[in-house]
Amino acid sequence: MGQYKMHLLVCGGTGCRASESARLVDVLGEELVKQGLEKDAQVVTTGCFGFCEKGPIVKIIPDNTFYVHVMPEDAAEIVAEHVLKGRRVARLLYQDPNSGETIEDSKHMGFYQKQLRIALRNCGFIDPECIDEYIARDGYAALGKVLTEYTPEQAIDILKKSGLRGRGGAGFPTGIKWEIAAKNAADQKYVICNADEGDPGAFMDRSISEGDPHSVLEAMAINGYCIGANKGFIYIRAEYPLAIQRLEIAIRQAREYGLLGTGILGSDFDFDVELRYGAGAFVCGEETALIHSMEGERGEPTVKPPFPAESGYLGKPSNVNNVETFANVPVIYLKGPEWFASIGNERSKGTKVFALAGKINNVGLIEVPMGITLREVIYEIGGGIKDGKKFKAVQTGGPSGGCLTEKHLDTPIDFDNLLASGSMMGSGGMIVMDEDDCMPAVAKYYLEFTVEESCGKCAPCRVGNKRLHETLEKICEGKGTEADLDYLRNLSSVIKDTSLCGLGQTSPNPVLSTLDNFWDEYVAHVTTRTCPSGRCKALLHYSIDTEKCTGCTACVRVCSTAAITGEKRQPHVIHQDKCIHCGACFDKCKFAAINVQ
Amino acid sequence: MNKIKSLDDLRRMKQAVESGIDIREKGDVPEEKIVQIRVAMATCGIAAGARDTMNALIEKVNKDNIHAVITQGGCMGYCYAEPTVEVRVPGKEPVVFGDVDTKKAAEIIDKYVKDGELVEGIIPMNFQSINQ
Amino acid sequence: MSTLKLTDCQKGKIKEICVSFHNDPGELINVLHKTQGEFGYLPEEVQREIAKNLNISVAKVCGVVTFYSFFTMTPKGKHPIAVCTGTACYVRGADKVVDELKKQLNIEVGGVTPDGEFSLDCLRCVGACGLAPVVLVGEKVFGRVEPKDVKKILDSYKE
Amino acid sequence: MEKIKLTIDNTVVEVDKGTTVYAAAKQIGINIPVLCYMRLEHMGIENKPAGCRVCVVEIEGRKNLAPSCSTECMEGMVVKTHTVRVINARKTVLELILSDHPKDCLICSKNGQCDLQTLAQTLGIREVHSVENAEVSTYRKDYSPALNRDMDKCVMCRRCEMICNKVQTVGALNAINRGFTAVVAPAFEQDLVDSPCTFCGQCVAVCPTAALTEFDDTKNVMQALADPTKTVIVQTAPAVRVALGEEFGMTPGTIVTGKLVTALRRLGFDKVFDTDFAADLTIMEEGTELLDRITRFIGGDKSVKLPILTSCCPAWVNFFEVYYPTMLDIPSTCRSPQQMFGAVAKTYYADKLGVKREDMVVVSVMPCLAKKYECDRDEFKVNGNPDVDYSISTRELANLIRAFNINFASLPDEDFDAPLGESTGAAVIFGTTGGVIEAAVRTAYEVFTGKTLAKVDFTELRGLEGIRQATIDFNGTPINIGIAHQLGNARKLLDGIRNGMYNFHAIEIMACPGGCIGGAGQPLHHGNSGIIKARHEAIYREDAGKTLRKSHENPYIQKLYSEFLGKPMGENAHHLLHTHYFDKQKI
Repeated sequence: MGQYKMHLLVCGGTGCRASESARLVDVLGEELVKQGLEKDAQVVTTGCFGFCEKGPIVKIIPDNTFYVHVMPEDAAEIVAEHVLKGRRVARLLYQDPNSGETIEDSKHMGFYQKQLRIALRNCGFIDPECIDEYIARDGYAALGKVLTEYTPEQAIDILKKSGLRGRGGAGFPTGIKWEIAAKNAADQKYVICNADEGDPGAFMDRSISEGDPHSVLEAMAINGYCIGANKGFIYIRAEYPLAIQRLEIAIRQAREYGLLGTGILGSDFDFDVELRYGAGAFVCGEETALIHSMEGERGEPTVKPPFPAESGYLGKPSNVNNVETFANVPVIYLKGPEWFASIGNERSKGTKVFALAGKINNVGLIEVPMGITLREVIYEIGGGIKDGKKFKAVQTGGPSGGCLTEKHLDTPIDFDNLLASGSMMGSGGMIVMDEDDCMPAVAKYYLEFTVEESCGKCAPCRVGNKRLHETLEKICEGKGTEADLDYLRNLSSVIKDTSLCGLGQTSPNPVLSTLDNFWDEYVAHVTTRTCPSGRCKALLHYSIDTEKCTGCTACVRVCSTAAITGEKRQPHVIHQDKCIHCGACFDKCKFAAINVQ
Repeated sequence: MNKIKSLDDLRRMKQAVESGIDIREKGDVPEEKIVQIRVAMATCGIAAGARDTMNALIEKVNKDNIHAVITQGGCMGYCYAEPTVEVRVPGKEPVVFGDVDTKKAAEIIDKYVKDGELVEGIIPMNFQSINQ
Repeated sequence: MSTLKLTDCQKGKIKEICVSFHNDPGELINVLHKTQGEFGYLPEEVQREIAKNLNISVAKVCGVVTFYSFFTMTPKGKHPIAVCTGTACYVRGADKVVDELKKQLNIEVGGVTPDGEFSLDCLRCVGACGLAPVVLVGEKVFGRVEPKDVKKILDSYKE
Repeated sequence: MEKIKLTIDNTVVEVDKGTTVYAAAKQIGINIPVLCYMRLEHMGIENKPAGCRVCVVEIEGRKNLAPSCSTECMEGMVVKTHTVRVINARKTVLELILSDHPKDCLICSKNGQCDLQTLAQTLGIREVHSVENAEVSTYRKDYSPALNRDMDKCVMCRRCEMICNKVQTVGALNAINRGFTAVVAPAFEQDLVDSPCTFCGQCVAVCPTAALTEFDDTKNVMQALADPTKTVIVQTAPAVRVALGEEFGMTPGTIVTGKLVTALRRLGFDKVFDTDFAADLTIMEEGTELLDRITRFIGGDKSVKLPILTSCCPAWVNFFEVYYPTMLDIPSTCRSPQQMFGAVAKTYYADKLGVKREDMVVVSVMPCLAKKYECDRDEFKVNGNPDVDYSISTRELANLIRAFNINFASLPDEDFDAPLGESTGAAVIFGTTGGVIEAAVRTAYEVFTGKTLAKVDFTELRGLEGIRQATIDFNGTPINIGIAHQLGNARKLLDGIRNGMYNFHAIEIMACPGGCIGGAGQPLHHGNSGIIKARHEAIYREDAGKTLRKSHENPYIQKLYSEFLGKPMGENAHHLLHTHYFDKQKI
């Protein structure tokens, strides 16, 4: 085994490929042959390191050397020095931008520290259907510690000290939430885990439920001990069959081991967990709506106060946290609140999981310390924009969030900064958009979602969002006016100000943030009736370049509205009054004779 | 299954499982010789064909008589490269391969597991875990 | 609306489901999930039967069924097609895939083809964002679907 | 009670803990506009989904505006009820609601009575931003014999849903769908007649707009009045006389019996009679039935069903036919006064006049909408000709009076016609909860004991609590009486009886809050339960002012029996004055 002494990993991500990594692979291979080392070392292309700014990148195993900005002409030197003689090529090493020091071992490089996995600590590393593997990684040790070493008050105090804030949206301090539920005396209380992840584009709760279900159960039991509840519910989307299955298995295993049930770990604490299914209503992410749904009602929110901590499920004090929040809890007890609080920034502690998606190379789940910048996430972890396009915006917080731009790239990500920038943390969706995305259309997309998901209980959300959507539709169809923009703004602020629940209070954010950040784009839509990104079909103007047109009539044949006329072998004309901007002629034309504006 | 009745029970359990599960499963083969392969089997992985990948790996390992334990895991977060497979060859750092279809699965066994030759599509690990 | 007449056996099944949840009105959503799993959809007569068993008004059952998008009062096609219209899929062109499906099947979103073979729906994020845009046909997931792939996918279900 | 101090619009106010900001503001004379919010204080009825967002106020330290109707006062709270921000929000929200509402106010049946219209006027809405492609939610219209649903006009205040489910426990209506298309409707948006609706009409009584209205019979009545071949007679229910004045600006509780009679005569009715006459007749029949059952029961007859339940209220009859089909033998078999009147009018009185049944039109003026449904029942028709042709509500009568340009307030008082216009105080109190049973007791006592009552006022049977019980000493025989108003309370009593919790001999049930005085055909209370209370008191004033206060003392009733009916519960009476019930269970 192990015939190669050394491996040369070359980043084959699109970012690096753009900067000639493909040729680098070839040249490195040729050099190895040339210098007679093809039996000792192997060149392999890898997926994106997520460090495209510094590409092309070469990593050498086993000594973890990390070379940046490697050009094909550097290949000979790398092979001669490093592979043959075992000496590092200093000039290609990464320099820490702050200290100026060169760093040899990639393990110590900054970008490795960009991601820290707390909530996702076990995802992918254990068999989620095997409780033993969870236990092998300190599973249920936190519950044991809490049950044997702390009173509920002390345990809550630890959580408060850790600074953990709810990962589901608004970022309410979890310890305080638990404390309120603990202080409300009642014969029965409930712990509720919100796994009804509804953000289109966020799936961390599903991943945790599927990859590390026991961490949720353990945290819920700790929560039960702290607030005096012995019954827990996981409210999970019915559309997540695998997560449901894994949680069911986990509950069964935990019961078999006595980690759920009566007298847990020899204490007098009893706790059990049941699943409840959501049925496809985004608004049920709102805790009062969730509770009504659990009670078999329409998932309509009610006014808070009373908060669930006072009167929740079946009118009893209930504590609701989401999956990611719970997944953080056991670690806090094992590693201590100080450790947790040392991660992140002033007001937001710990890490946050983001579902990175859209026009980005490394689509996936990432977990980063609070306070990291968007630039680091997008360029150093996400591997930059797909196909080398230009970054335009990043949408965080799903339908409740907003679109952030270039100018926000260096703002540290935390609950408060995102809010101040007109977006929000939300559940952690992070959708990257490039120059091809039209911002009024994006706002329209989110409003379409909100309109569909509004429960209809309160007027501003029920009717207001509908009107916002219609106005945006009008703008994207090129029928908008400048007065519509004022209307959008006032209506948005009133909807935010007057809606009953979080859904309506945040639903205009995509509109307001795009109005703020992409005002010119809106203005173009309503004044010159153009869509700068070319996404709004109705605003496209197709015309025929008479120079290039050969009169082949191919376009005439595909035009469904007979908007194109002309003599054979003579330049054709598109009649704008008939054109429906479908683009069929454009696709068909072999001579690039059709212009789009 | 025995109930875990106290914190001490739990600790003993942890130690036992930490050192023992694989051995139990693989009989007399010493632990340091066992290759551990973990297929990411979350919704996204399965959607991308992780089940086929896992079956192919099991078949291949049995056919070639390789001492390997193949288990499922949750999502590692590399959605862009599903299905993903993590391979731990004794004495080496674990390596994660992306876009592992059935063909690639066989290639990984043939080249990497048997000969230590890396194959295309490695996903660089780029995060810290709390246990480091 | 449907004028489906339930057989005694079907009524018995509904009763059994309700009893398994202790005829507790608070378990209405679980009962509906189970029943839809059994019948494929929740027609009027089924809802009436559930209301009777749980001793609640049929208006309430209907109110709950029509609130949640997971519940449906019309049967789905033999091959239910669902396009993810989550944000990741949206920015990667799910809308164009939906348009193509509508064109090919000649039905609107929420509709069923006259032969009952296909139904078309949009759903929220299925969490396979890495494969965006995603189309589900029954349980099977098709990833990175482009409009040009639509015909091929549909053809694979046509005999 | 713990007290809380807060500042509203710079005024410090002290309130009980648990008071809402809306109520606290009201205490110091600040009226915050509301739309969905409604509270009927004495009836335990409250609707506060906080859905319309019209009552929002600014609370210092809170990011968003708060709905004052459902925000509890907190110590030290600083509230501003009318800032520019608040008013802009209210106006914008109202404009939104109006953008999804038909603009046919001028020809709308609620014109002038509509809460939404009033609000638009108060806030000075002069323009609704129009988006050309704006969708307006439309729904299928539903016309039943008693009430109409036009949900295009629904503002989702959810008052009807609350009344139908929480107060009446009928469960005919529920919010269905989600978002923009959400609406309150029967299951599957079917017609009310196919739902378990009892046509109590309380949904109409609380609807702020014209989404829910009564079926309008005034046109039919006018046509009959204009037809020279028809003899058109009218009967008016007791609760009408204590409420009609409100329609003409009079203080709630004003008794307008004399003006009512005059107005009806001016409208052109050939004879103006009183349902009270039939109420006295009801007592003769029902009282006899009660005594018969009690006597047989005491005598050991095991086949006797007790308690006896009153059956005057048509919504209540619908309710038990739908929900208690196994208990159909418990209610009294007596028809309601409206139907007794119709049956007597079209036989006894028609004969007297020598008018053919087909040429007589009987109109009733009722505080009720279920009466429209009742007179449409097949069992109250002879060869397709109904005993009561048209039942119009108090509001519809007011509309007729206005259409005829009659200056109601300045009308002289006139008396009902004889013979069907004579009545006693016992009949008057039929109009309020507890009244029917008190009237029955006045007669049953004297018949049972053979003694004359020293005091006819049974105050222990009066009041506005939802469920009341009392034991009346029938000269040594204790008679247990239960009273419920609102169908939800009736359900509680009935379930209690079924479970053997109660030991009543007789129970009176009325479907509407406060009884007929709070009926769905009455002038709208707009959420002011003081109005219902005032009517309640007026009913007892009217009773006290009567010379005759016991039904069996009504000379015309005595005459009716001797001339025509024979004995109470005799064959003729049974045929004309009693009915039977049907299993109408719907699921």
